[in-house]
Amino acid sequence: MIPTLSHYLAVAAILFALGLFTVLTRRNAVAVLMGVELMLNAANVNLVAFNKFMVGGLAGQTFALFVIVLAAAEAAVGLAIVLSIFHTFKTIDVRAADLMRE
Amino acid sequence: MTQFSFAFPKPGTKKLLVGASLGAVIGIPVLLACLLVFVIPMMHKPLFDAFIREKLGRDPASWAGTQWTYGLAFFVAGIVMFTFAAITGGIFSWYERRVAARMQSRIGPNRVGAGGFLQWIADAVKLLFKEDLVPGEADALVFRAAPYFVVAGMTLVLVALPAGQAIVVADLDVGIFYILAVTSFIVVGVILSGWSSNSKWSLFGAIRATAQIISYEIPAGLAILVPVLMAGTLSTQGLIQAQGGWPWEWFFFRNPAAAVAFFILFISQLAEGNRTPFDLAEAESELVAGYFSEYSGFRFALYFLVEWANLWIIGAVATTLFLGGWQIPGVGTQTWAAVRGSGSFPAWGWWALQFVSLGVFALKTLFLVNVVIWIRWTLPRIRIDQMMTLCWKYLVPAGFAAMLFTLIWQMIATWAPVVERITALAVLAATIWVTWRFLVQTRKNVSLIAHERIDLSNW
Amino acid sequence: MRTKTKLVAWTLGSAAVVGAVGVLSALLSPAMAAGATRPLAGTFTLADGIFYAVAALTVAGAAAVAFSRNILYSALGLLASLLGAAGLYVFLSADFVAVAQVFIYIGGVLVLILFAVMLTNRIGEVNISNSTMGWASAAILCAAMLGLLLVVAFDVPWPVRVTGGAPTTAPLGHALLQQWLLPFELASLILLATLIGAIIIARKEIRAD
Amino acid sequence: MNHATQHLGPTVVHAAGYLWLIPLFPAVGAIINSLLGTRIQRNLGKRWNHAIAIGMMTLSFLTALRAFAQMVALPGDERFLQNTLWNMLTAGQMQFDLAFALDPLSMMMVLIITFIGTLIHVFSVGYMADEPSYWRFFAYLNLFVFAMLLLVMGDNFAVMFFGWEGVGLASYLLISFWYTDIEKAQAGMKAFVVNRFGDFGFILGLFLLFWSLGGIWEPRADARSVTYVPEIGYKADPAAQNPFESTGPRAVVVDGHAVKVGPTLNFRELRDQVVIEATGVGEHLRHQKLWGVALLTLVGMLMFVGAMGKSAQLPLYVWLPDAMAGPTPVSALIHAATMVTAGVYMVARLSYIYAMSPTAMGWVATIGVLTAFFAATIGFFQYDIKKVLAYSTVSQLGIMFIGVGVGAYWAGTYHLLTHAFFKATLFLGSGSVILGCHHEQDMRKMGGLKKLMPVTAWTYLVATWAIAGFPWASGFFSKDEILWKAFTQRGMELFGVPAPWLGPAIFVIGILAATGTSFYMFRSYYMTFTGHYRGGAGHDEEHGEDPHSAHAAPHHAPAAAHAPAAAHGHDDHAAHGHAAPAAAHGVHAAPAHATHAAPAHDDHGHHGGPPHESPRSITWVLATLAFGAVAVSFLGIPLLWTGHAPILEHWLAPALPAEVTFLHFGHATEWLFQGMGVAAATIGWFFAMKLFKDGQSRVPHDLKHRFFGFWTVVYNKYYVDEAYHALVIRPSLFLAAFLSWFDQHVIDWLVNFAGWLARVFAAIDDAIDKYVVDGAVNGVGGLTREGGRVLRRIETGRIQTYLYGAAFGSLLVVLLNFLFR
Amino acid sequence: MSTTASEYVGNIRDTVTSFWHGMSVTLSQVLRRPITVQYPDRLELPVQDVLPARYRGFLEVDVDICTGCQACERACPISCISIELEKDPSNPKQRVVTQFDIDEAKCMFCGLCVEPCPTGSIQHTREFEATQRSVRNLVFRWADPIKPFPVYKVVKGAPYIPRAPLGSLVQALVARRRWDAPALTYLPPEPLKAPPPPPPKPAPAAKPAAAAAPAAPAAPAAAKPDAPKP
Repeated sequence: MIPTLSHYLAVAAILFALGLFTVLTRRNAVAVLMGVELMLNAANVNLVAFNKFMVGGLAGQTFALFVIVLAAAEAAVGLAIVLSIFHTFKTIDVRAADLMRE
Repeated sequence: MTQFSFAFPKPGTKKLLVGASLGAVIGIPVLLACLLVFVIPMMHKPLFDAFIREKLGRDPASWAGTQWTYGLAFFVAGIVMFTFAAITGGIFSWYERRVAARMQSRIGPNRVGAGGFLQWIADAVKLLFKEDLVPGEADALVFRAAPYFVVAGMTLVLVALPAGQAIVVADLDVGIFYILAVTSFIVVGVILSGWSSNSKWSLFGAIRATAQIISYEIPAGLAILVPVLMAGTLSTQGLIQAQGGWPWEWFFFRNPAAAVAFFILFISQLAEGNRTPFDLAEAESELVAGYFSEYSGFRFALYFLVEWANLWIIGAVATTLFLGGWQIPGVGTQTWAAVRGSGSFPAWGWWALQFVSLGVFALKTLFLVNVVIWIRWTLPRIRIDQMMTLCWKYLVPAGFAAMLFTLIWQMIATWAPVVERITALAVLAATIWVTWRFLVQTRKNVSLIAHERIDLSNW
Repeated sequence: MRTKTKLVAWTLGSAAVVGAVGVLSALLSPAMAAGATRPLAGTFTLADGIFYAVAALTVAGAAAVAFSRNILYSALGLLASLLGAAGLYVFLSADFVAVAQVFIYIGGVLVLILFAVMLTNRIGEVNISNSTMGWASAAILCAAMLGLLLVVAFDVPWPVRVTGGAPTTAPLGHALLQQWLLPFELASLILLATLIGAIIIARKEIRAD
Repeated sequence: MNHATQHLGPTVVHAAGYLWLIPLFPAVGAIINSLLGTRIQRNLGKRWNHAIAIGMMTLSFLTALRAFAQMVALPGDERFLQNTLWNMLTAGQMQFDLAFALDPLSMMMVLIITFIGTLIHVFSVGYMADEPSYWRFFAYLNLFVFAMLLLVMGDNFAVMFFGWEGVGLASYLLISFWYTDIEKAQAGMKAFVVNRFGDFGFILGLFLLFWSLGGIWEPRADARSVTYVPEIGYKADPAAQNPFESTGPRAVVVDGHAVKVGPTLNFRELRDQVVIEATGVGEHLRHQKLWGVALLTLVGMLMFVGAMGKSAQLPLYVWLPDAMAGPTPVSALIHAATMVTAGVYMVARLSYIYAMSPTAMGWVATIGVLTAFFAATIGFFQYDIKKVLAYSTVSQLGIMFIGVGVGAYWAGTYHLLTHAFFKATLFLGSGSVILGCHHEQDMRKMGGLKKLMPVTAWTYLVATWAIAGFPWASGFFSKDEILWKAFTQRGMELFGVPAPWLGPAIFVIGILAATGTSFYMFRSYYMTFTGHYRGGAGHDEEHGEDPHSAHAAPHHAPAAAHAPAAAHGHDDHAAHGHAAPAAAHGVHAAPAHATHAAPAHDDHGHHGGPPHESPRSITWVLATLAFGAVAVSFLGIPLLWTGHAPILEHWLAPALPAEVTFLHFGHATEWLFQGMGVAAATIGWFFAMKLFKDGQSRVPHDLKHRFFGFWTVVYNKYYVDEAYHALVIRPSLFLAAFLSWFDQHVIDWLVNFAGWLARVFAAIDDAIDKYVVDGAVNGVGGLTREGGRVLRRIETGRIQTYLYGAAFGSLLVVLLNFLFR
Repeated sequence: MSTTASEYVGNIRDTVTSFWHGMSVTLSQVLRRPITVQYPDRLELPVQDVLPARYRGFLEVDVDICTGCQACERACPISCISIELEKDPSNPKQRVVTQFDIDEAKCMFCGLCVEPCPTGSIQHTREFEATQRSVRNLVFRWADPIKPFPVYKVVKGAPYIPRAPLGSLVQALVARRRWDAPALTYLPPEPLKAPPPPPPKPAPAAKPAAAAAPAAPAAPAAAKPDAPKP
């Protein structure tokens, strides 16, 4: 019951699976973004955990930082796109934006 | 013209009430100080271990109860800090009303207790007993949860906020960054409360407040970078230890850019705390009370608690970063070590000196708190576009300039430390001169009205 | 009250999930089975308890994101999950990353998401629908994925070599400005580009009349 | 006449990497003033506008001086500075670099342009002080200088042609500077259109020359010993494997120097291959004929057509008098000193071409002398001071063309130089007078200004002295040299017929023109500066009602209707339909006031006050130019006086490789001819003095009435404008109308018929297309569409679907990895 | 809108100087004596005596000279006056006022009722203190429904109309009622509640008290202590 690497990986796995589930099932684009954030967080937890338990040094933390930064960037652009979609389609249902489909 | 007599307290006031008030006035701060000084340093691992070893007679490494004791101690410390924040906020609320009254030639609260000192307790009691209303169409869960985010944001700051040489709950390695980070809980709380109230006033207030807070985080962060660059650490205690007790050892005076950064930080904190002149989020004339329009009773009290406890945080952060924190003039590291003694548990003189450091810190902080209150009753509320203009066109560029200047300045200071000393003295002299001029001006303003004299009676 | 019971159920469910994972780990992990550094039934420290609490918070938040009907509750769940992740970072002695997580995710991303939620709905509309689709297939896929990951997490004999514990802020700063300078600068460039791009995408189109 | 070219080697080129700066500075000034000029003027004041312009001009002048210093330091026959910036175009054998070159000739031109240009910029400061769009004026002036520098410094025809057209543009812009006045706008347009006629000829000549240099003409039986074979150059270039690799055919001449032969736009290459006999190109060209006409003659004549337009020769001179509508500094700079001499410069630059064609020489010289005489006669009776000067300019340009036409290239060029100085002085002096007289241009309204405007008067007198051809002022030396050379030239031909009488004839007409020049110039001087002031204390009494509107429509009664000497003198010059006085009175009335309102005239009203001296900036410029008009004479003191060749001739020799032979006469004859020149000047002066000094004599008035018909004809400039209208414009319009009719009725019918035919064919084609081609296409399309309909199911455009694929795929990979490890 | 550099610097300078002066002004205020007059325990005279003469306090009706014309009721913009007139059963020619209620809680002290009063019976006084536990108790009842007062007939030719000293009636009225008196139960109506079964009429003399409250349960016991005693 002592937390080891496997525990962190398990938490990350659950996070990832739930994030994946969110992305797969949600119709709301913002919710999809949230799922992506969850998956990114799972990856981050893995990075830091491996850094702590196996690799050592700072590479894992550094990459976690970069991932955080990129997640922020992704969120900014993603939400800008969501707003743009909302302006265009008056909804943010991901199924709505399919003008290119036909 | 009728002659009125002013006497304080009015003859015939109950002696008991006067005594109780005076007791509260003196007792509460002393009690708080004692709590802080005796409880908080125990949070440090060596001191805590020494405590267990010497007072409880157990070996902290092997005793099973150590961690539980430690947990308990943290719980106590949490309660102490929250109580400290609550009581300070309460006293500030009374104090601000008194100052406001005086600035408007009124008297202010003066009924509950001598000088109305117990007013804040009365208000708190009244609010606690009021009905906790949730608007019918509101999102009840979020509506109830939102104040706790705000309170959490305020309280979490206290973890890394120092108040004395050893009076900091946790001297985090990332202290000031942590303070910036947990402040964002307030944003979440504000936006949730505004949205969940299901009221347009609340939502607009929340969005205004959020936009304001996250905008002003940028100049605040830039301004904080200046002392961080000068100290080379993010730790709050490290920042204070990089300064000294005498004014010319403070960051404020050591670097001209730091003085600018101080003002940037101060203004940004006013904005982040939704203090006048940046209280657009709760602009009564437009938005009733902004994001907490729909709150009442206890939850309303929480918002107000946070608002006034923020006063202390504003002052304390600025003091920590720029005004030398708890550093006592003439007392250096050696003195502290000497007073502490060689034992694992510090000698009594050390504890006494903690009081002094707490006093010094409180003095500086209270000065800034006074300034904040003073500003509130001096300046009118600004428009939202002016607020944004101030942030993005003035503070952010100035913050960048200050940061870049500091980078160069640190090189100069490393190369010739005397430059820094000379600058510090010059800036100090300038500050004193400005203060003197200000006092002269104030004296002139007082005597501008005929027959008016400085009169501090009836406080 | 319905919300209250739901909340309690949620909390208990998350704790159950985390506990189950813990038990699973005890059964599955070869390292554990081999009797590693600390005995399996050793002292359950306060820190361990806090870890499980934090893990439960993370999982509960993630579950809220995944299953909540109201998107704002999803956002709240995301907040909890991110906060829990920050707690995990603290446990992994990555305090700077933890604070950065709080600062950027909660102070930035989450606020952005809340803004987006509010801007893409009518003002004052409390009950924001958050409908789902393809529930069953997604559940199967995610369960498979979760199972696979859990098996990998517990079945692989990770060569554990615990490091860290020292403050990482200053070394991280040095690493960022020496070893990782180019990625650091690139990240800053990406942020700048993102900023401009986001502004351009999000603002209302200005028609050239 | 034997046109033996000199035995010259290839041009030795010295690099001068800064040459591009000389035109750059004015260009920068023009750009700054045109883009930011309004803001500068509004925010910083006009001071900065002219400061920029003048500063740029000064920098340009200093750079030119630097080039001059470098050039002087070189040996005499190596004085050629070159600066290639980059290649702009290569097409076949035509290579077109953006390159600048300076040889002594263009060096002289550059110095004139930048020096006089700078002075005129300074003059404009005072003259244009009240102009609202001050910045525009200086931007145009700088633009002009830039274009002019391109013209003279261009290393090849293309750059030169840029400059050629650029000065046309600048001239157009500046003539119609006050474009709100329709007359002025029309004057600018006229200049532009007339110049296009010339440019058409010029560019035809250029094409012809380019074409003639090509290796199209193989040696033919009838041509004698044509040695030009392009393959020689190719074979002489050992590095080249095929004709495309070599930059062009080359012919080896002395000392292993290879000279490019064949079509070129580059002056240097053209000169080398034409001048150096070893290449054989000169021989080839001389015997080349096109449609039975000597090709070089055609080239020379066509190019001279361009010069006629640009330099205002008969019959294309008509735009120049109208160009006086522009501001006076413009008249001085563009229409006297620089642009109009571009034609002269061009002929001098291509002297080696002209020297090979006696017919072209005769053509140039004849046109020149006719213009000189013709314009001089018109100048006799003009009353508008600027008109007098305009016709004088036309006349002097004619004299220059006599010089370059008869082969005395240096003399023509020297006259160009001297004329630049004294004519600039005269124009600026007239500008000063106009300014002083409150925008009065009619000389009958002047008089006695000598006392009021002493500096102007003296400088004007000096310049008059110079133009009239009195010794020790520059005009004398140049004009006499030209006429002497004309007299001694017997080799010219007229339309292929040798005409040895042409030289003396030109001399005779030229000396008459010189007499006339002296006469009308002194007439203008005496009318303007002597006697008593006839303008009154202003001319409110004339313009009292509304001077602007009165002159905006200057079509009053014709001059013949009443005595022109009557009080209302304006009718006279208004009647001939030119716009200059209207310009000066009407639109331009306001600008000049602040300038001359200096200290003493604070209170004078719209037109009030007596004439007064112009401000310092104007008088200094006048003095400088007048000094120059005298001083440049030392450059051309003839051989006869000093025993050695004139300095300028020596200086220009390398740039003028053509060798033209002249007859030799004894010294006595030369002295005699110089005496004749002085006598001509003296006669002109004498009559002018007698008739016009102090405005006392009644003789001009009587003579006018005696020969009133003649006077009217001459006064109306021989009705040339009207003739143009009848001969050119009306036929053009008629032709246009006819062509329009033809277009509508004949061509349209043809087109419609063709369209009908096409429709018929299209219908047939359509049937084929529809049933044969489309069937195949539709079959393919249908197949694709059906395939796409099946396949697009997997392309939902939804992120979730793809994520399913990705997740299932990764799961599969990991599972497979587990199974088969 | 672009800002030039000088404007930019000027803005900063203006901010600093205005801060300087503003802070100085407010600080000087702190250093002065407050001008607020504390009421009531710091006053030497009764506050009514220092109020201005035309202060509009509670309305007072001198029933002795009330003509029962109801002009004041009509004039009241918010209908806080309600007057009921009946014929005296004993003297059919005499009309009596059975109810003259003024709801001082609603009154906005505009003074419009004072203007039309033909005799000056209704007047604003300088009284303003009538702290009551219930807002309902701020209904001042000038007519006793049990003992209605007859309307006043103006005596023709009388030089003046005798009136009780201004304020004395209100003071008496206020002094008669304790601050913690039980609330009147029949004012105001509670509209949302379903009307309870109509209670038995309390007393034959007790007329329905307020025009607007017919359905309120009127407990006689509660109403009793309130009834103004003449």
